[in-house]
Amino acid sequence: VILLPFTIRYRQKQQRLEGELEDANEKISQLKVIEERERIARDLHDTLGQKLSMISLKSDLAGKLIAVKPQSAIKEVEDISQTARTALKEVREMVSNMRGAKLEDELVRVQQIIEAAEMEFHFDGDVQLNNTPLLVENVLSMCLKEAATNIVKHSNATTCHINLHQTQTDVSIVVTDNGKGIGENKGSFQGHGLQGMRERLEFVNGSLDIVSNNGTILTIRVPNVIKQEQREE
Amino acid sequence: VILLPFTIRYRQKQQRLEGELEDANEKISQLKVIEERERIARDLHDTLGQKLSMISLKSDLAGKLIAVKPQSAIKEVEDISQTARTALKEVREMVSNMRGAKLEDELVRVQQIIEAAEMEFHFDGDVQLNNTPLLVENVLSMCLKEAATNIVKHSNATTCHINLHQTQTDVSIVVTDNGKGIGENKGSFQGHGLQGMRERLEFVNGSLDIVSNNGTILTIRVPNVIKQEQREE
Amino acid sequence: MIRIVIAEDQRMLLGALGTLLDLEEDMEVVGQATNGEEACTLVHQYQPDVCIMDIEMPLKSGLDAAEELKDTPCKIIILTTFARAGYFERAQKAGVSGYLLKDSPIEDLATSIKKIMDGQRIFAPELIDLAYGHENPLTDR
Ligand SMILES: Nc1ncnc2c1ncn2[C@@H]1O[C@H](COP(=O)(O)OP(=O)(O)OP(=O)(O)O)[C@@H](O)[C@H]1O
Ligand SMILES: Nc1ncnc2c1ncn2[C@@H]1O[C@H](COP(=O)(O)OP(=O)(O)OP(=O)(O)O)[C@@H](O)[C@H]1O
Ligand SMILES: [Mg+2]
Ligand SMILES: [Mg+2]
Ligand SMILES: [Mg+2]
Repeated sequence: VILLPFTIRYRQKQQRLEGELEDANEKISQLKVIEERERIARDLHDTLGQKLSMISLKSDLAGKLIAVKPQSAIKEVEDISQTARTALKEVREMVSNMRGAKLEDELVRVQQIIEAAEMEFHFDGDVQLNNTPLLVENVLSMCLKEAATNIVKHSNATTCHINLHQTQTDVSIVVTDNGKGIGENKGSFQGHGLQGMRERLEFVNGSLDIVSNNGTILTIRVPNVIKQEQREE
Repeated sequence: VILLPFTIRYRQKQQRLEGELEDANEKISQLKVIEERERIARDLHDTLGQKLSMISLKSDLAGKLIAVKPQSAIKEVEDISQTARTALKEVREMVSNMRGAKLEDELVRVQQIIEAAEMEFHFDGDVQLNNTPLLVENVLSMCLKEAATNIVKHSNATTCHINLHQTQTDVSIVVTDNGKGIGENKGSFQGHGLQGMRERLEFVNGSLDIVSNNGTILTIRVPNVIKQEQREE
Repeated sequence: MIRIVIAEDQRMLLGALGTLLDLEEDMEVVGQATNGEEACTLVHQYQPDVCIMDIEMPLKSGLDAAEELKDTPCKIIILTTFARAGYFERAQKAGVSGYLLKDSPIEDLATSIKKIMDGQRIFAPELIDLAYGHENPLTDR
């Protein structure tokens, strides 16, 4: 008999809790959507707006040059083509799914990409990152995706191995393919992929090593610094 | 002593509940963001993807035609220029739609609506919101628009005053007209305008007060809570 | 000669793509369709080696058309711009030989067409995206 009031009180509290959390839930969702939309709008404006303006100017210019300086016209038209492709690539990256942010999800996608190209995929390690801040995880995901894209596009390999190794202080990912190797031009990259990887890794104090030896071995390494700093405090 | 186990059980259940709801919360938020990206990607695909792909192909084509068929090349380049301009216009529209309604812009529009109905317009306060989250700003803009629309449609007033007052913790907007007043039917709204305002305001913990006294006085109030909560975290 | 049918509802794009592929020495564009239904009709009529298809088109989507043409000897190449959840999976099920970027440089597209004629399958990694609710094969290990 004494028990009853408590039970009821708890039950009521529980229901209130449920209600409150659901409301919060709804609000947060909406806010995130608005924030996301704002962010995309800003990016779109910056990346696309500028490139489209350039294309329209360059096409006017090319039109005038065709009759008088055909060689320069060809150059302008090539720029236009390149700009349009870069713009599309940027937009693609921008809207590419946020699942890409989590390493675990990116690995699933990478497996698909590799297997769709009829290569064998092997993974070794624990996909759950323990100490890694989200920003660093995002960078790792981006690097992994670019590495896999390169293997499919350039390597002619038949297998791709991914090894993820974690210690208290850092995370390393080794991506190995048995393809034709990255060759001498690895220093002077024509594309932006490897360059982009390097830049983003530097930003989180990470590093990228490239070895060409019966295929290509990319070693991506990042420290778990941020967490450590917190611990030292 | 007998009570304890029950209390503990309930507490545990409560904690589990809390945890579960938080997880759900996070998942829903993420899903909504993904949905939003999909939606944006779809818009981009329909408008921009098509145009940018076309630009890249047509510039390839123009490049090949310049030497052999300069007249056709000029035609291609003109198409490119036209397409880039259209795309730029679309980007602008898309970006401005995505940005949501800024209160500042809404006020300009409201002034136009009121003055077009040959009423006097007075504004008092600072249009730059300091602490207000975007979602809340969108709600305020929507309310202001509806209030002004109602004045033009129903009030027969000759003046409209808008007063915006901000404190650290909340924002209030008072919209006053000198018309016939909102009358008894203010409780049982026939339209959806006032009802919609109430609902959206409730959603952001705001309120709507209606006073009929030699015209109508609407007081819209919202707290700046959401931003503050986020900061504390 | 590789004989090609192209299906694309954007006429300017269709025109540019048609002219560009016709300019390739060993390729001939034998038909151009502006919707998926027409694409199927032209493939049955001309029996081309390759049909290059957009996805989003009136009357019948490129993916529906690809499914319908699955058992014909004609190789299907889908051209699209953005990854969209579930599309790649459907394309795979429809047995398409290529799933490529619409904005690939024409040289790349021509190279891919030749490789596909040699029996390869080519998918642009940029376009591969999982369907939502897809099971996570890594956690099963
Ligand atoms: N796994 C690999 N095997 C063989 N060659 C590779 C591999 N990865 C990269 N390369 C070579 O290195 C070059 C540079 O790669 P990078 O990713 O920087 O540019 P890209 O892939 O050509 O263009 P982008 O990434 O900007 O689309 C490639 O063009 C390719 O020649
Ligand atoms: N400023 C005002 N002055 C006088 N009457 C008003 C005023 N604002 C609203 N009303 C009265 O209150 C009613 C309800 O307004 P509400 O905005 O909810 O609906 P509505 O304007 O009629 O329709 P809707 O907004 O859905 O187009 C109006 O029909 C009108 O009679
Ligand atoms: Mg690359
Ligand atoms: Mg109204
Ligand atoms: Mg289409």
